[in-house]
Amino acid sequence: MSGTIKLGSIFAGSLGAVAILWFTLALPWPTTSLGNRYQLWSISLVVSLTLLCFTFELSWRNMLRLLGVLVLLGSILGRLAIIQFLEGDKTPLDKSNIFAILSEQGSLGIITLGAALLILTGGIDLSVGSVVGLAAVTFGTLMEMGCPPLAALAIVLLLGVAIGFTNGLLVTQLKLQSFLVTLCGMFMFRGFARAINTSNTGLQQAKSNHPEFAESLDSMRALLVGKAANGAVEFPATLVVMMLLAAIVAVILHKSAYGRYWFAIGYNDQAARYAGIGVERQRLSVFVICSTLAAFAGILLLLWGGSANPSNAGNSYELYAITAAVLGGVSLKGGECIAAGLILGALVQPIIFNWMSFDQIPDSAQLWVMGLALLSGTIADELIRRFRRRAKG
Amino acid sequence: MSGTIKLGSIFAGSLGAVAILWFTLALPWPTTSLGNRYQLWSISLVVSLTLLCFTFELSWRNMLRLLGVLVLLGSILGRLAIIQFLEGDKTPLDKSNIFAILSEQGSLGIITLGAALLILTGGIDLSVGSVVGLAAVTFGTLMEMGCPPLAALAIVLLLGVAIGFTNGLLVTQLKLQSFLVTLCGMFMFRGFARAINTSNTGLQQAKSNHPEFAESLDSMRALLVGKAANGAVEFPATLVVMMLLAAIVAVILHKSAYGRYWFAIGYNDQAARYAGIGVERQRLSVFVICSTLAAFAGILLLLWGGSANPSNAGNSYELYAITAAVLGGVSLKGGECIAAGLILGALVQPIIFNWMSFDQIPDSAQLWVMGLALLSGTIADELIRRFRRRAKG
Amino acid sequence: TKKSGSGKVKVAIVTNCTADFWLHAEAGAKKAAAENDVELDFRQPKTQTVIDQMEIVEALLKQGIKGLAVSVINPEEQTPDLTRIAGQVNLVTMDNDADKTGRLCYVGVDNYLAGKEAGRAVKRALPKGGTIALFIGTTTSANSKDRVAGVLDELAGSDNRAEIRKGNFQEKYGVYTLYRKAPITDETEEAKARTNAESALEQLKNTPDVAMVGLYAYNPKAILTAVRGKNLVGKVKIVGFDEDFDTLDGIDKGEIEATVVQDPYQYGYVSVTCLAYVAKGGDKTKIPQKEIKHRLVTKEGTMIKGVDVEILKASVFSTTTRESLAAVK
Amino acid sequence: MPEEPLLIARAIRKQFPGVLALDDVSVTVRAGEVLALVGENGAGKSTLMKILAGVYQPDGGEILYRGQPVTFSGPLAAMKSGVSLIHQELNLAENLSVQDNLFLGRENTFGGPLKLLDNRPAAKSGGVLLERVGLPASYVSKIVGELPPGQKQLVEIARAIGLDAKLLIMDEPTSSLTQAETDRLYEVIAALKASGVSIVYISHRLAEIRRCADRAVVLRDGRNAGELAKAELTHDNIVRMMVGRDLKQFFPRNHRTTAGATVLELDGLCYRGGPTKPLSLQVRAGEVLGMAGLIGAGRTELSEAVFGLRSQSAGRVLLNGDAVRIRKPADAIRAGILLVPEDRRKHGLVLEASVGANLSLPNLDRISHRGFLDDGAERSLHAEMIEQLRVKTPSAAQAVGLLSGGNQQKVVFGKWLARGPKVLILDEPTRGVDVGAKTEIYTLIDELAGRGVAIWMITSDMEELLGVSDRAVVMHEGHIAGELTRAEMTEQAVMNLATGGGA
Ligand SMILES: Nc1ncnc2c1ncn2[C@@H]1O[C@H](COP(=O)(O)OP(=O)(O)OP(=O)(O)O)[C@@H](O)[C@H]1O
Ligand SMILES: Nc1ncnc2c1ncn2[C@@H]1O[C@H](COP(=O)(O)OP(=O)(O)OP(=O)(O)O)[C@@H](O)[C@H]1O
Ligand SMILES: [Mg+2]
Ligand SMILES: [Mg+2]
Repeated sequence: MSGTIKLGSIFAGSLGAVAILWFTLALPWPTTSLGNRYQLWSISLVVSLTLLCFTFELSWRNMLRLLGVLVLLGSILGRLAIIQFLEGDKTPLDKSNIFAILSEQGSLGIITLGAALLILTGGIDLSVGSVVGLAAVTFGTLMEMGCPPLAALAIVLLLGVAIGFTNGLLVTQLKLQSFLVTLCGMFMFRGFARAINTSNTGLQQAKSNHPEFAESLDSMRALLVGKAANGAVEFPATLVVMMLLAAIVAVILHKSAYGRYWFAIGYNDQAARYAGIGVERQRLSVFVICSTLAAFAGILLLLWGGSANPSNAGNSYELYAITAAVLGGVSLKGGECIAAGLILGALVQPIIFNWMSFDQIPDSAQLWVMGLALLSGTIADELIRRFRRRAKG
Repeated sequence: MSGTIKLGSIFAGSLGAVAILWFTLALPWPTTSLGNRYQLWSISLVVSLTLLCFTFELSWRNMLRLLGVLVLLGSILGRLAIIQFLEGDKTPLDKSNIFAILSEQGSLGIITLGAALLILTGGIDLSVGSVVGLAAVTFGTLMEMGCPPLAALAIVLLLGVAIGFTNGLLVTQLKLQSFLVTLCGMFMFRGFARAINTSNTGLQQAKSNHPEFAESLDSMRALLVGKAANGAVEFPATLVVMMLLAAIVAVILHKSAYGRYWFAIGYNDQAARYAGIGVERQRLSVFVICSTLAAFAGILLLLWGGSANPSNAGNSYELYAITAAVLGGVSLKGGECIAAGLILGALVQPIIFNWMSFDQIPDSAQLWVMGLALLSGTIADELIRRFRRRAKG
Repeated sequence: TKKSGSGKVKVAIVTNCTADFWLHAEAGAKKAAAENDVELDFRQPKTQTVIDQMEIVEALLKQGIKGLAVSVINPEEQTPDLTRIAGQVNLVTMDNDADKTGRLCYVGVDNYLAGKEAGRAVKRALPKGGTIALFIGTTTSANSKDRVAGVLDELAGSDNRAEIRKGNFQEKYGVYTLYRKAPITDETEEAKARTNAESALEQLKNTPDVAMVGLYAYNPKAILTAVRGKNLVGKVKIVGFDEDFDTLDGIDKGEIEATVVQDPYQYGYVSVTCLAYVAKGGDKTKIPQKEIKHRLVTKEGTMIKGVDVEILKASVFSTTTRESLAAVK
Repeated sequence: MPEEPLLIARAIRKQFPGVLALDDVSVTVRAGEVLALVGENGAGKSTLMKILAGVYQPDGGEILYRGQPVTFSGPLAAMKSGVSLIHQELNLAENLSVQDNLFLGRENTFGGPLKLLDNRPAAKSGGVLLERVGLPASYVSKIVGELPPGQKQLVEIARAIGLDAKLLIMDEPTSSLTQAETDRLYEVIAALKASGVSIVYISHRLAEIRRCADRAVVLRDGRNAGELAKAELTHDNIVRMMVGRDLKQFFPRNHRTTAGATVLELDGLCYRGGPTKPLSLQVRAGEVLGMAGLIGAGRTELSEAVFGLRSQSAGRVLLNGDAVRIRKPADAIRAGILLVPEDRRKHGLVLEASVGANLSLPNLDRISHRGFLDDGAERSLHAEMIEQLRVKTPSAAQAVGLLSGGNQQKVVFGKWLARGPKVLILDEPTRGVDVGAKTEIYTLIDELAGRGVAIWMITSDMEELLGVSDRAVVMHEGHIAGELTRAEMTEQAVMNLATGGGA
């Protein structure tokens, strides 16, 4: 126990160093009125990092489980560094590019958290992408119709809750399989998004329909995704939001009774039932968490991208989220999950896409390079596990 | 036993009657040289129907398990009949529409068979859609490059075998989870399709590049998808091909030792292993079957549609196939599958889309209507099961 | 010290999605890049979303490009971002415009006018009126709305653009009935496009004077495949958009009436030429608007009375297009 | 013995990650004998048998079968040579019919590589096999999943018999059987032995060993601990050799006082899916109420209904005279009615989780403040329980699945002890548990009873029933067939009631 704490503080220290590095990159602070908010965010970042390190029991076991993803991340970062320092006028490590990657990672991370919790408890959610899309479209449409931004945000989050509740009730009460329910949900919620709005929805439209909301919308945007009114990224706020959420999830998962319930349910829900745990209620709440986070990610998507297309906003995000969760150490069999790993898992895909852009991998090859990279990650992971098992014997 | 056989023959009889009805619809036979071939197909249809009925142990148990999908199918057919006989000049039950639906159902059925076998043995294949796309693109590209149609067909089927083998080896030898492996495969094979050919590939192109193959290509097309050289649909050959494959699968599944093994593996692979079954080998072969059928479906897709787009040919077919399998009585937990049910399951989605078109459901609503219909199907299924259990208990 | 790539001026093109259409643009762009001795980076987002597109654009800005041509997906929403980007690098919009961004110029056809051209082709095929079915990938993007509006306005002989942009359609446009009172969409999936056409044919089987209009590149051939399948070649009139080879082939065989082409080759060629000119110190203020005129492809390729666009012969156009594509491969 | 032994295993070694399961173990099986293999939980019995049956490959040593050195590459190879194994855990494809399971992996096929099934021979011989183990022949067409656990075990036995083995290994075949089925099994064993089949018999029920074995080999900590001839097979001898010391007082009754007031009362209880006849029952403070019955008599179901796992449809559950509404396990737990379930691995424990996590699971409300866990409180809970129950584990962080059966069961007890039970329902508390651990569990039961806990112990082990309980009720086909005081309790009386006869 004491050993893990020592390792944990080393990790905390190095993460702190990285954080400080980031801030140096981020300085000088934008001189807008939002500067202060970002300082607040920075503090939040430090707080959430500390919380994460505190909950992350950095045993060798955990470290090894994340070795695959660490190697993957390290090698891509290494390649980007080589590009930065050796090649022509490409500057992948510049603040604005880093900020863009971090923001992508942030929003992927948010849905990854929810998806991972669901997988942890032995379920799966294939409707995440459609919920993201539906949320983005609903958020935009509501504002276009004249709903104040904050109210729209609240309504969309409630929509997420309602969706999670429906999915969850079908799974827990009707005993349908989550794969099936959420597969149907994937069609349905995408369908709802298209039925709600047959054309693109977006912030400009909302602002021009209702100029009175322009200001509050802009400041919401600055706060949640760190973009100024002209669309420039001033701060990777999404990442901070994700880190905060991750810290909360980490505390729940590793330091509260609920986390214990979820682990137990994921491994063996019968045993959990016999131990007096309200398995159905716990499952239901995880569904709600997952869909609410997805809805929140939909809001961020609209704020970040400025517009959303009902037919394809958030398409296949469930796959990215599941992949990220698995890379981050979640087992699809249920019962295994490390909160800190999820963050690492969510870092992978955006950085791979960014790297491919800088190394001019042709568009036509990007998909298979991506697939191969992910496969290598999982294979590496499995080989490491085996090696450990053998080394132990 | 004798009871089930009696029921089976009743079923066989009624299916036979339906088949005869179909032929009446299909008559008069096209007077082209292909007429004979189609008569051969008709005989095949009867043979495969007979085989299917023979293997389908029509116990009440099985019947009830398929009640959900039967009700779904029945009500849509009923609605189509109402449109046919009461509404203006819409004739959904006309030969040409029926042929179109049947052909769609045929190609969906082919991938459903493979996907279902994999689910039966406790796996899942998310790469089916990408394999369909890759196969279609490869088939077209090979012919455009001057490979004779038959050779191209053989190569593509071998490609399917190779893909199944790779997926299977990763799952059985490296002990990776099939969900994960095929998720990566989904990205990779789609990527390969796009890397192989950056543009659309098609039969016209192949014919104009290599006019010497036009004839054999046309006759292959006539044989496999029932389209004449001028593109007219003469016979729902795809359905017959599917029926034949389904009959083979049915025999393997219900009347051969392999089927036994797969059922056992899907429920409890440990038990199968202790019974001396080569679990890994069986799993591997099911992966190969699944991918080969998907590759074959890709060939049919190109032959039917005339062209294929690397970025989206076969997109999300894995989801349609899994849905069809589940509707057809397959349990995602593994160990449950009825071959005859798979055919019924594959009938659902194409007919729903057709119905929605005839009832002028707006495009924007189609997805959620579809999702809702599928969900209702699964809910009905579950309620029936419960009811049975209660009635029994 | 940094190794400085090829040392050439770098320009980039970002399309709105991955489609065959853009192969032609790529060919033109490569040609222009070679002529002007610039380095070209041609990118296609994996899905037609603003997010994917802007991700590519932002990353390109860090790669030392001196000029950028973008096919704008959502002009209104992308205007703030593109305005900012136009401040950092020379920007050209092509295929779809965002005119308030401070771009150098717009390279592309007017989709509304192009739509009207398709409408005229329908009128010629069915002069006495009839039923028309419109097929299109999506109706969410600006250029698809314009295209649909163009066709319908031409048929109606009046201006309904505002209503159509909002997604409100009428039963009748002039003497023409709009099948299902809306365009049929397929989410840019070819297989879906085909089933859509098949079911439409099935329902219009007993209707006289039917024309089907395919407004995305793959739509005409999807319609043609369906029409052939139902043995209705010649009975159902087909009018298309863009230069898919199967479409051109169909026109040559007389199965399709005509197709309206945008000349994507010129999109690429003109964009890169323009960007190279400015990057090498050319005078920005002297760049004229590069409006590209749409053209019409028919079987004969001869002048038609009352039509003032360039008319191409399908077989010839098909050959030259193939050649220009082959030249860059 | 003049005859050559059927099988000789010499110096077998088997290493698992972190555990040396077998170290230089030798065993000889003679033709036509019943060899008992005994040892504590984790002694390596199952591992050794799995090696003989080709499931595992040994890391050292050799096996001579009929005088020839052999290496079985897999279960199939062993079966083909005539060695078959009935596994300790059920290994059936429960989605298939009984008949399909009986012949799984060796179906009668024609058509060469097509392997088309010919079910006719199997249909005939399947029924015969079932009858040999005491199941009706008509069961061949039943789906295995619909059978109760005991009957599944019989199917498994029938399946092994059907293999026409020369050497039949039975790894705890009776753990889910009651007396009647066990007796039936002895007859089968006798018949097999008469036809020259050698049998290796593993059991933790020493009475069974005494009754049917010709000889016993004892393992301790993965090594040979010795051998006992038929004449030497006494309870004390076996125990001494297994445990390495004498065990005094197998069924301790040191803390029992006269029973107090009624704590738990079932008053005309009915539950969904249960028998139509309402059930009534009383358990008093400080007594151990034993509950006997044949397989499927409904004891487990009744206990589950009381614990809130099945919905109660009529009647009342009274605790200290007050009616308690129990709709879910949490209600029962809050009231102090706790259940140690029948299937430890499925229901009792989260095998993949640590000993500590399992101990904490139902006690999280006590070791957390406002939902957040208190590490210190948790650690002391773990230490206290491990200490109090003498759980043999390297640390609280060890995965519970890696412990021996007895220690696993102690962890299940430990989950509840911290809550101060009022009523403790024990469903087969010593199933698959070795003698040493059994005594410890009995001691624990005795202590708990001494503390005034009302204990309701469901058991199919006659020795245990007679040895531990103060009073017994016997169930037959879902209703209570009768009640016996300690004085009235005899094997005969219990069997009479269990099979539907009068007391
Ligand atoms: N597959 C395995 N992996 C790792 N360790 C194992 C495995 N199987 C058994 N062991 C360990 O090997 C040792 C011997 O186990 P084995 O199952 O042979 O004991 P046993 O004598 O059959 O016990 P029981 O009476 O409880 O059945 C134990 O410590 C056990 O934990
Ligand atoms: N897994 C099961 N599936 C189906 N029916 C079962 C199952 N387990 C028990 N039953 C049925 O429930 C009834 C009561 O079984 P229960 O397990 O309560 O009996 P028991 O007296 O505890 O016997 P056992 O010794 O098998 O535990 C029996 O009729 C039996 O057939
Ligand atoms: Mg054992
Ligand atoms: Mg029981």
